[in-house]
Amino acid sequence: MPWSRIKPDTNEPEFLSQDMHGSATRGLAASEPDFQRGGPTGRRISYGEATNEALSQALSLDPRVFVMGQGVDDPSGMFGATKNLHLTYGRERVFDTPLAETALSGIAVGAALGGMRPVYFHNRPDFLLLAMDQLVNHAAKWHYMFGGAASVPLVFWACVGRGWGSAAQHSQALQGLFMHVPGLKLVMPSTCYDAKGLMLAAIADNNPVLIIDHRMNFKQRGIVPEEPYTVPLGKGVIRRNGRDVTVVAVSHLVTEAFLAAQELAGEGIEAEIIDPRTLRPLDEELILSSVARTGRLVVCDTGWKTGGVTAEIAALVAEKGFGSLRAPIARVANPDLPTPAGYTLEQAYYIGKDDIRRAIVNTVRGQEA
Amino acid sequence: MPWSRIKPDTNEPEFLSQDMHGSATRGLAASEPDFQRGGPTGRRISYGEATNEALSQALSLDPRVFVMGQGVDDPSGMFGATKNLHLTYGRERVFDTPLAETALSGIAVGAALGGMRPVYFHNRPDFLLLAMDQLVNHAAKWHYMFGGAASVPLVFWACVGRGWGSAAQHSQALQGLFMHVPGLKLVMPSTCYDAKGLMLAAIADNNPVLIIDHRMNFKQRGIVPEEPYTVPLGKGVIRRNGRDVTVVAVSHLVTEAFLAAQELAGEGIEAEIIDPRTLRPLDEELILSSVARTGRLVVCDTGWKTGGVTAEIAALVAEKGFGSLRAPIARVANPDLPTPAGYTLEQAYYIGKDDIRRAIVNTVRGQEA
Amino acid sequence: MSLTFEAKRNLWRSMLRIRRVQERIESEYLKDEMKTPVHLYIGQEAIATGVCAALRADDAINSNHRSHGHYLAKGGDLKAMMAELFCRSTGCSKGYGGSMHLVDVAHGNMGTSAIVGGGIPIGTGQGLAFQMQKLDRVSVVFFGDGAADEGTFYESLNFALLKKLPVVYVMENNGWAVCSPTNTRHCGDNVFHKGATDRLFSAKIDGNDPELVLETAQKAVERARRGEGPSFIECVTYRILGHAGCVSQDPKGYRDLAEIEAWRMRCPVCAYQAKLLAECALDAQALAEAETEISAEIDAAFAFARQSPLPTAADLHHNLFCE
Amino acid sequence: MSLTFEAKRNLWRSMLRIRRVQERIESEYLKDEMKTPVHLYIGQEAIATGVCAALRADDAINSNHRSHGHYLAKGGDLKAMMAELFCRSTGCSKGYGGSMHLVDVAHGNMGTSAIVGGGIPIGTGQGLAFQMQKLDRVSVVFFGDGAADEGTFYESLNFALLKKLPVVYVMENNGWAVCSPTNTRHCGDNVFHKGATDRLFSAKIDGNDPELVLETAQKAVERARRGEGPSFIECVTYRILGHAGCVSQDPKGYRDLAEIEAWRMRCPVCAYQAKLLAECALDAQALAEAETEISAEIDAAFAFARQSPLPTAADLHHNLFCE
Ligand SMILES: Cc1ncc(C[n+]2csc(CCOP(=O)(O)OP(=O)(O)O)c2C)c(N)n1
Ligand SMILES: Cc1ncc(C[n+]2csc(CCOP(=O)(O)OP(=O)(O)O)c2C)c(N)n1
Ligand SMILES: [Mg+2]
Ligand SMILES: [Mg+2]
Repeated sequence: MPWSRIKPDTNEPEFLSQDMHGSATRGLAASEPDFQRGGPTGRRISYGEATNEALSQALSLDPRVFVMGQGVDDPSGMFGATKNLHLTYGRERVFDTPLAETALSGIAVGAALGGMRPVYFHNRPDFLLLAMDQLVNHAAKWHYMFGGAASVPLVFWACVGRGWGSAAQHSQALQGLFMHVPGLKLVMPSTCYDAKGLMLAAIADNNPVLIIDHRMNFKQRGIVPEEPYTVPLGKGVIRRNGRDVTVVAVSHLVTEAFLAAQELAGEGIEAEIIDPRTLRPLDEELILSSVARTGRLVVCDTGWKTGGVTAEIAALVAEKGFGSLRAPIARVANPDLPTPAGYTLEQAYYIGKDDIRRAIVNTVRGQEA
Repeated sequence: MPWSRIKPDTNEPEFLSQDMHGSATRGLAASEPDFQRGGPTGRRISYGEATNEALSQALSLDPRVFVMGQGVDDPSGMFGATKNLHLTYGRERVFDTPLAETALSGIAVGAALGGMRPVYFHNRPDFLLLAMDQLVNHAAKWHYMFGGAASVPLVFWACVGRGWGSAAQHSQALQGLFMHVPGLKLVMPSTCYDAKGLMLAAIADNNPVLIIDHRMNFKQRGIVPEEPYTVPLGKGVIRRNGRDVTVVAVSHLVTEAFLAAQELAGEGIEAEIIDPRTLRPLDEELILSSVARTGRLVVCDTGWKTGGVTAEIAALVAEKGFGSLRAPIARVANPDLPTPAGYTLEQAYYIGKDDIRRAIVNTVRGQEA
Repeated sequence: MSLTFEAKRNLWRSMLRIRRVQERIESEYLKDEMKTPVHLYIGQEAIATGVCAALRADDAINSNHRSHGHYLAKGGDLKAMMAELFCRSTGCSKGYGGSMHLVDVAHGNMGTSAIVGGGIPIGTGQGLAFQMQKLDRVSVVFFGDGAADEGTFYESLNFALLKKLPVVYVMENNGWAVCSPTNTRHCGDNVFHKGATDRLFSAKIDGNDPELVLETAQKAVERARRGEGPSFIECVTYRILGHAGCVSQDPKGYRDLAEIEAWRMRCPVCAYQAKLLAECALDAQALAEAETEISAEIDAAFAFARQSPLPTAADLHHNLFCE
Repeated sequence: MSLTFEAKRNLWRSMLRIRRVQERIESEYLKDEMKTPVHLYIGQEAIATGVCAALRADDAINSNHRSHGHYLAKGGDLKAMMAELFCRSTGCSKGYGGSMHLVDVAHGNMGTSAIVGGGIPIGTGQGLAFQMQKLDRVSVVFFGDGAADEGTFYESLNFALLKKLPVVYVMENNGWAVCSPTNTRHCGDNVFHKGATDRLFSAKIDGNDPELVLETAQKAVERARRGEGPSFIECVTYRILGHAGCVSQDPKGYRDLAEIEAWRMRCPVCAYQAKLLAECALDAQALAEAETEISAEIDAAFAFARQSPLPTAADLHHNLFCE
């Protein structure tokens, strides 16, 4: 739809990305590929292509992997993520499903127990609400509940549908719910590189992993090595160094935070930008040690504020990093409202660079009360 | 079952309960009853009886009210909460349902839209995971999504099933999930008085309200006025005054926190105990003004720690009450694990008076790191 | 079925109006003024029209993402609908809902869910409310073949049968759910057709024949009003345009062009118009008049929408809770 | 069905063993050593026994809260089960699961869910895995009439039909879900019986007749192995004791005593034993020997459980994630 051009196709910022080719990254192919040792070698490809490449490589490397979901074989292929995979790997391994998210989620769990490694594309997180019983009561508990006797290696994927006037039932960023669930790993990539590496890591993991992606990410292009590689779950990355304030941002807000930080550099504020990449396990160490240096924290999330991701990260620091805190913690998140459809309301609803910028300034300079 | 006697039947502590008969309480009957002006008048009844009385009075006061749920007409009547109501009000207004929590939740939404005021007893919060789509995608959004054109007055109720070796799928305290959802009111009573008054308030409210109760509460007996009355949603209460630390505790942990505070009074620590009673809307004012006096905060919840209720309350204070904080915020919550079945593991898993006591001492005296 | 000429003309006019509204939306969609995902009803007009012709104003309908036809056939105000598509404060949902979330309380349309299958239990619950209030109102649930994949359909129908609720389930089987054909999602006819003949009035009919739809719906509605319980009507039809948006946005290649062409030939509006002309229930003049009136109504609705105020940031926090 | 005497004795012995284990649990339950909610299988033994007799060791079963019979019939170790009920580290789930969460990977029992209906899609998914791996293994799902209320049943069966999965759905219709009789939850026979005869092998049989259960299950299992798709077997039976716990804990008054008595008279274990005695497939000596052996096995299992170590606080954080 024309008005879906909410963000033009664009190259992602040149992050510091220390970790991108660092020790935390692990090659999947037998011979360690170039990119592990030297500088960035890879092509500039789109976010959808990066995700697609991860799926394709997983399908070709491991016969247990399959991809399912309503529409995975559509011409549009889930924002390109699954596009044409059924042509290469056949409809037995890449298949469309009925609209029956509750049972199909359980079917994925059962397939995992039966020896497969399902990757279930759920399209929007909103539809995951129909899958909660299988995800939370079953998948997340299975390994623990049976004393380790069985495991459920599966990946659920869903993409936040911001924009399009998508309204209340097609735009929710529900990571705040899933972050609360023990036994579930929760991944939110922000770069093309990570989209590929985290997908491959999620598929290789022996536990249920939920990847929540974001429409806005799919507008990006970035440097991505061709070889298969994994980005480890549970490891965040510093996207920009700064001494004045720690900004933890997830998903496409990493870019927004980065842009805000660049602007503020001109005004003498140096913000450190942390991208946790996985929310569960959360790289607490990285966040706490950054706050220990900066003494200030701003947390940014694409979901609702109350009881969400910003709450947990703020609480973590108020509990374990209180000694270094020199200012109130600021939270930048969507207001506690269903998403309105109208574009004027959407504009007021969604947060971005300017909101983050304002929060940084307030945190560093002190709020005018 | 014999081993279900996890807590003996007992009188609830004599809380300060300033609000119990204060201005925040509103009589429902035409003539303002005695208890509104004078001291406590009422009988000592059990928690189940108090809840049952609220339902019975709602059914008799308002023909639109009805009670549904798997087992509401059972001999045990949901821990006594719905016991015998079908005999008084008939099975048309108090009815058993199929085990179809997803659709039945939507049926409750539809009945509310059709002019009724359903009260749906879901038994365990664990089963609410099947109701998430209707609760979160529908009930909670309906009023906003249509610009206020329609409303969904309904009450969902579920009771946390701690103990019994209930294990991972029958003991979850999932308020941390629901606290994240805008458009939903979330109530967690802790006394017999509130169980009745909050139930009547929830039924009178024009919005979807979720009451999460707790098995341990059902062991209590307390003073409850006979007349119908409401306890306002969104108003917390100070259960004990103290100058040294603010302890926010929910549900049956209010009693545990109170007992811990009484013990510590002998050791020179005076803890202020706050019972928010509703988590959404949350009485932020009450919590912040208490922390402004005490400078310290301990938050206690029956659910998981990460991303749950303790996270939000801690974050709130780290954001808006930072200036008064003199120590790290402490969170006392269940470990981030599914509930184990075995009683020796349960013992290690669940938190109570001693954990709260320890957290208070650490917060007031400083932790030995 | 013996309908008066007037009744037939009413059916035809309702279908024509829905069609022309949909066409206008389609033709203006690329202007990017309606910033909301539209799911057009072209090809399915006979269903909403036939079913709603069997209903009273105080009967309820429950619809889905493809709701324009249901909303209009049930008496919904075109101005309020178009204003909603333009996301204006004068929209039926004040601009908070958009195309997928229409509401019209005055005509028993208590709000539309875009979660596939989400409306099925809600419509069932409205039937429960009518029964408990001892009203003889009926609740109709419109849903697609995709929604029939969802377990809520089974759970809802089971409950409606158990309580003999006054609910009519109308499944619009247009052969597709986005780009997935029915046969990749179902295996044969729905089990309710033959599995519950002792309890359920069910019918699988040509959904492009408005008179047949009306006749079948009337049986179901009367049965519901008499307290005899629910019905399940499967209307076979076709979604002539793409799943969402306008024609030029439709991804190519997932449907057989011959299939689309065959169904275009079976266009319900053209076919019924031809039938009425042949029966002399309609003449060229009435036809021209109707087109003119409808066109003027659409112009007025679009103008109203365009001139209406947009909600502002100050409105954002309204209506989270009902007082 | 022509079974050898040995096959018949095996059926009988399996039923007897399940019965005696359940009785022992019941009789010791008030001692409060098994601190886990037990759902006894007394009255339903013919179902687990008959179905599992049709399976290979590498076939999968998926069970529910009332799982002792399924676990044992499929070859589960009694010691590991009793240790689990005593919440010991030697339990099949190491004391983390309790009575409702038994597991036995070696015999294709990959873990049991106590969410009613929760296992139905999981068992379906196991069938999908077998099909994708081109194995001729079969997945059996045991569930109650209560679970058949849930939409996951419809969704799962639809998917199994669509993909022709090697899944056998065994519904144990014991007339009750806790204190709710079937007729307050269903309206007539399940729609799949008559609604999908063209696609589904379905049967509604006497669940107290182990030979009939075996025979029917064999047809379904063979069909599944041949790649012809799923089956649905409804076994009519009765839960003779209360929903959970021991007899003295059962709330009174919700069931007709005459109903219970009538089903007691139809006790599957006694009836089959009498039949085999009459057929001379069994004699008094074999009977006595079996009772002695079973009793000794149960004694040993209880002793094992009681002597086994309890998990400690140090174990709490194990196994949240699989490495
Ligand atoms: C629960 C859920 N799953 C997926 C979607 C995405 N979706 C929107 S419309 C649609 C197709 C629905 O098909 P059908 O019910 O046949 O209606 P039609 O579009 O054909 O009118 C899908 C899959 C959704 N909105 N809700
Ligand atoms: C989704 C869900 N809802 C409710 C319950 C509570 N519950 C446990 S067993 C049971 C009855 C199940 O009946 P049925 O499936 O017929 O099995 P039976 O107990 O008769 O063997 C209920 C309602 C549950 N465990 N899960
Ligand atoms: Mg369709
Ligand atoms: Mg049963």
